[in-house]
Amino acid sequence: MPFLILFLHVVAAIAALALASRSRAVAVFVAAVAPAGAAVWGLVALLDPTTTRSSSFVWVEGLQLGFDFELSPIAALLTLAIGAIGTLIVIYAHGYFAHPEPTLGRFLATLTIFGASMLGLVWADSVWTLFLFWEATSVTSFLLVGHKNANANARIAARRALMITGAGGLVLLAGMMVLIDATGTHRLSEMAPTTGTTATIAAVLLLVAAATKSALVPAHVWLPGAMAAPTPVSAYLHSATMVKAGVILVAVVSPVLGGTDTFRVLSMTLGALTMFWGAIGALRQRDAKLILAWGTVSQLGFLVLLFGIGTAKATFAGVAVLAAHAVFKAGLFMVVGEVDVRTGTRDIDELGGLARSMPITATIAALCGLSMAGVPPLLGFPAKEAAVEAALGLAGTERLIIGGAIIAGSVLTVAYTTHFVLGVFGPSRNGTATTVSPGRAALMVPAAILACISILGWIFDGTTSKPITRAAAALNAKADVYQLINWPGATQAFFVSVAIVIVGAILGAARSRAQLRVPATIGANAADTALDQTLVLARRITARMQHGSLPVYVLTMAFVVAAVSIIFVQPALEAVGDMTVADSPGQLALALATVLAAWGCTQVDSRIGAALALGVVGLAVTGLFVVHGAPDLVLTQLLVETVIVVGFVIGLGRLRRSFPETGARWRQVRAAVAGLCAAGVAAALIAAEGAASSATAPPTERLVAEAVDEGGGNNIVNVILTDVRALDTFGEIVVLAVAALGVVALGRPALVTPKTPISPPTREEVRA
Amino acid sequence: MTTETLIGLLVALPIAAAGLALALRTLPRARDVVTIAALAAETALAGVLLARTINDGTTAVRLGGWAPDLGIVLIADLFAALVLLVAIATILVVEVFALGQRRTPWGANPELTGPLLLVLTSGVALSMLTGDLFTLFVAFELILVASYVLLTHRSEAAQVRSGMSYVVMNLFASALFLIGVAVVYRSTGTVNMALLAERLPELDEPVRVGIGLWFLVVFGTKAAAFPLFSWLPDSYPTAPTTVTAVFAGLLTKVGVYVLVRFHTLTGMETLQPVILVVAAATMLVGVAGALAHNDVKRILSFHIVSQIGYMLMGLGLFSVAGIAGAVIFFVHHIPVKTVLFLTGGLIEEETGTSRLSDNGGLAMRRPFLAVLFAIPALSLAGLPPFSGFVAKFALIDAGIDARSIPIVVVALAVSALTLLSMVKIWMGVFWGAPPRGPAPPATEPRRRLLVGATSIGVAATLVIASLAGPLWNLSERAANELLEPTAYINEVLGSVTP
Amino acid sequence: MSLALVIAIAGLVGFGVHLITARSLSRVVLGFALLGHGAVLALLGSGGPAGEPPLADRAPVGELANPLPQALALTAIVISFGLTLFLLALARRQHELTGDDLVEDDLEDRAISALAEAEALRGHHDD
Amino acid sequence: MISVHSPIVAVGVRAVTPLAVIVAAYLFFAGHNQPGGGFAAGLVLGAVLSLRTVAGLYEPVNGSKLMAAGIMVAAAIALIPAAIGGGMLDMVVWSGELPLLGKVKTGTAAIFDLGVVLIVVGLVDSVLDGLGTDDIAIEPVTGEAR
Repeated sequence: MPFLILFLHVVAAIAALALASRSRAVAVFVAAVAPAGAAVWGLVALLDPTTTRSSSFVWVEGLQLGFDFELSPIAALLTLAIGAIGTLIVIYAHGYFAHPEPTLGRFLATLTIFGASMLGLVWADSVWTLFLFWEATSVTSFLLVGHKNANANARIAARRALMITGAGGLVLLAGMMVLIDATGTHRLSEMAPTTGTTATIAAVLLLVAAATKSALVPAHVWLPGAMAAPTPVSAYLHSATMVKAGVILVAVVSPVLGGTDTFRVLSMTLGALTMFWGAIGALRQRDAKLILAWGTVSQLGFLVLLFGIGTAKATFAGVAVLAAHAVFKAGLFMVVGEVDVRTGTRDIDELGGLARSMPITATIAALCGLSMAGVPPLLGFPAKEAAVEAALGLAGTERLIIGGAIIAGSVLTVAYTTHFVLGVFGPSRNGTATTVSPGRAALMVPAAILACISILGWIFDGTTSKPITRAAAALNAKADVYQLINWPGATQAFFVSVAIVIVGAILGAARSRAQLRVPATIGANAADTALDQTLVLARRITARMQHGSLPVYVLTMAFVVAAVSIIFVQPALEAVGDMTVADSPGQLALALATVLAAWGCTQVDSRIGAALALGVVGLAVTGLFVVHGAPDLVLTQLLVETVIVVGFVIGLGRLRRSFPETGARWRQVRAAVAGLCAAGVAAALIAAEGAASSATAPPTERLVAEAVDEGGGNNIVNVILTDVRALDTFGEIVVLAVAALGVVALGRPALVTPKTPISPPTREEVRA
Repeated sequence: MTTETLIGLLVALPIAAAGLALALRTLPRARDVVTIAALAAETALAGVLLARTINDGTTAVRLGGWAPDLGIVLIADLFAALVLLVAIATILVVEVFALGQRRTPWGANPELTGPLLLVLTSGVALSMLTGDLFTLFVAFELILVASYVLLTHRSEAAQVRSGMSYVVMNLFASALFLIGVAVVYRSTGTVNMALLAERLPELDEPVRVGIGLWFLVVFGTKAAAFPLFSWLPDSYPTAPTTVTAVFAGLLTKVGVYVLVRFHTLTGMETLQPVILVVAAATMLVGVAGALAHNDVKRILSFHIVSQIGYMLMGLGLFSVAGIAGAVIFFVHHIPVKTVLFLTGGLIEEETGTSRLSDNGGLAMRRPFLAVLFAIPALSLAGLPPFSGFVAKFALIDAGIDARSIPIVVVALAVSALTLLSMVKIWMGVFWGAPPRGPAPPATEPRRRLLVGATSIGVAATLVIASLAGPLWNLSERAANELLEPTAYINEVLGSVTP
Repeated sequence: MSLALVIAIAGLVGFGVHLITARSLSRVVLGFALLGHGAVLALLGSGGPAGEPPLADRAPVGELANPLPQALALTAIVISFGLTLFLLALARRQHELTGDDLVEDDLEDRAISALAEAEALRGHHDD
Repeated sequence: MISVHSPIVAVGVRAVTPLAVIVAAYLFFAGHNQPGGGFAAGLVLGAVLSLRTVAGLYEPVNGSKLMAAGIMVAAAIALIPAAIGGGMLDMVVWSGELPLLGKVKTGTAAIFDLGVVLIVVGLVDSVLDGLGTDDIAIEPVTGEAR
């Protein structure tokens, strides 16, 4: 079934891409079918918890790579959320994009694939599957954030999002590998709780990964930037998907790693910090969408904090907040998108009188906002209530710190909610009402549905809490005793909640009136600067490593040879005493002549002189061949030498006669390295001489005998060349032929370059 | 056909076809038919060889029936057969692309490309199949001379200038290769690699290690490993797309291939730390260069260097998992890199330049091209579920198994940076506003051929990803054979014929 | 291999390397010719001491020089011959194009270096 | 074109030509038993070509046809044994009596060597064509043309 649903998504994406230019309605319908299917499946699974649904597909058995899916109750709950909100988003997008929108097909296709990646992520049971879909959401969200890529800001934001979440993915991979090492299995469902150093390392790595994806401080900077995406994307990204990935990761590994102090302390600290920083960020904004985005950051911190606590009650509260957040946050973003589309602005300083001109939208916003603030009669209330209870249920200092953090964070949440609702729908600063274009049903209906769900979720709290309890119990078995309570009565937690709402509302109202300074974007700038500095650093390294100067490259290589040869020095020193000075006096004389002539080559200033010196070297070497007993080499060398010297003269004879001068210091470096290289070669050869033994003597006698018998010739060298090692000769002559082709090509470019169009056809030509 | 004949054919057939294609150089149709037919036949032969090797194991051929200590031995084991098939199939795809690109300023000259690609093919086959160190030198020269001419044959200023770097560095390496052969022959009395596998380990430690290092330098230069990589990013981008694509996919890989072959066969585990350091440095400088430059072909060229580091990492671990990782990296990387350069060529076809600053907005105009680029680019960055992920994952897994944490960290970081540089290309070429000025689109029929060839290549990378399971099994088998080369040695030496 | 031969080889390699690091391509060609000679001599010397020419009917087998390295050296000579010619053609073409046969630096690399230097300077000012 | 259009040179070169061809033939046939062989023979023939070019008696043409022929001959020798059931590069030896030369042993190795000759001659021809031209001034620089 998971495969079928994923396949359905892929098909839907392709179909939407293909159909969008022909029939918009059909494309939208097709794109909505896939997530709707997923939602239905999630719902069915939630209603019937008795059967576990798992399926696997082995990809690379030897590496234990594969697609392993398991639909646990928590996954089913998320599937329902992802699928249902995804469906609503597609409908919403239909209303959001102005007619006609050429990129709609691309948008719907990417959105569908993104949804599929998210589904895969929540179903993943093996760590590889998790990683795969994790990175898939990174890549698809990159495309979604950068959808309006003609805009430079969108491109930068997309890059920031991809690099932070993508790099986080690699950390996840590393962390998971360590975790496998610690637990001995790659199946998440089979991992036993573990502690120790390995577990601590895994905990740190996994929390870093979760922080990147779920926008925890300080990796939160990509999330507000992702607002560059079209609003349907923001609604989807911020509610049910993407940003929840990290939270889910924390929730899933919490039973395994919760035993390590590092995991608990780190996740709670990160969560609390993020909750505050996000809420403060939200209070700073004047852009309605950014208020919500920062609000998401805060909520994510809240969730990580809850899952980090690790008690059954906290886990239950976490799942409840997760579900409630998915519903109200999607609704709120849809509202912002509608406001944006109908008024042309999202700046709360410019908006005014919308409560009157857009009453339905305002109602939806108020409902979703109240749910976010944790006010009855909405789903957010029992969820928040559970969280407060969980905090109060702790003991000792933990109760003080965590309880305080959650309460303070909740106050701020109420504050920015008030700030948002009043800012967007309240009277404007200058008292004028904003002009509003006519509403569209497709924009309003999905948000209205979500608002209704928030209410219904509260009313039928019994029905709502069943799947939430089951999901929480999947993470922490002890959680199955808890349920949502829509009206708790006069409990301690209730009074705390009331206080939270009152204080928060006052704060928010005050904030909304106040004129504060411009929102800080330090974090985002820092991230971009870091990326740009990476590029600068890369340029510096490259400038140092890649000078573009060939002599430097060659010299580097010669130096490496010299360095490598150091190892030969010691055996060479041992062997050198046993070596014969020369096989014959003639050899010694010719060897010295060779060196002398080679030196001459470097000293002669004119090209003709150099060619002559080269000829002398050739002759001396030929002499060495003679005394070594290699007549074939002699003959060949003489002929070759002649051609080369002649070639040197006729090929370069017309050039300027003297060689250009180079700097003295550079010359010294060259001479030194060349000398070292020569010494290295000598050491290598001498060491080899020392290593030679009679046991490895070449089978000359057999070779000679067989050459005469089977090769049919007395000149052994020739037999080797044309028979024994004919393949070498075969290769060698092909090399010659190709080199000759190259000579012609270089010498006669006119023959080689195509005669017909040398320049590309111009536009006019193509049109004609 | 016996497997022995098959191995011989793989080396000689392309040469014969090259001769024919050269003879027919002025008859375009016949010449192209010969080239394509020969490459197709070669691909088929390589396929058969792989199938046979999987079933029957390693096969050696003694050319002319001469004993292995006298004559030349060609030998096909799993590693050779696997990499060879991928390499040759890649060349075939590029040749199809070349047919489409000929009449443009970026196209290679058809009269030479066909024969030279065939020579190159033969060189690649020979270097992978040879069991003889000196024949390996000849094979290298075959590849190199063909590449020299392919690189410079249009004799434009940039090509001649960069050709210098390429030719000079490689000629130097070739001279060092010969000196290395001399050292080896003097100390062991043979150039047969199977015999070397027996005799080199018997040498004194410093000499043995010295020989290992020496060939690390020689093969490292061909492979563009740190610090001997600089010639590559200077020269490759200047060649016609077709040529660069082949170079990118194959040449450096032959260097690494031989390094893996030689160093595993002669048991050079002692060099492990050196190779790992070189691997890490190669990854880092390569990716730094890719991030620094602003031209698609340059960026991709630096990535060749960077990715070489991963293969070296596999070798450096000297474990079955590591070497198997390197083997599957070969299989993934050859087509992916080639296809990336082909898409680079398509970009050039569209806009007339591969500079990022002169490109933009291509995703809107050519969405299919964007997809063709994105798939291999993500694969290169090692994102799942593409082929690069399996390869990189295998290497990282092997690294963790071997507790070589620093190299694992570098490998992961370089993965992220690779992604950043791919994003850079994506944002420069496919996103943003289209560049101003005339952007002459290619004519349709030719474009179809170009896009077709590239699509086949991209599809091939996807096939590799989907077949990763069996491929991994083969890679593991190949790695076992490489680390435990008794079968190889026995097959070559067997009963020495009188 | 005798010491004399080693000296000859080392000399050829040393002067060869010195020449190939020159800016002038004619010198580079010269350098390669020397390197080639060095490599061929090394191959020849790797077969052991000097001996009689390896012609089967001229001298007893025991006195013959090792023929195998000679064959290898011959192949090496021919290959380096072809490549030297190619290098000559390259140098010549470079002269045609630029009016000189100097090896030029890579322009793109220089551009990156210049950029990096400029950035480094700017960084200094900022500090 | 590098040519010395002097009648004396021309006569000299004409006279040398047959001699050099004989030398080349000797080197080729003796190669299997004496120093020599295809490569040397080819270079001697190549020397004749270059002399004739210098003397203005010969216009270098593109030698790629000769080289192509050489490659195909060598490849045929490599492949034919494989095609008829042997192994690649299996060489066959024939021996027999010939007038003037006496007992001669020859075989497919000699044909292989002939391929070498063809390639070397083609190479010299190509190199004369490529290096020896002097049309720098009129040549369009294609790199800048676009």
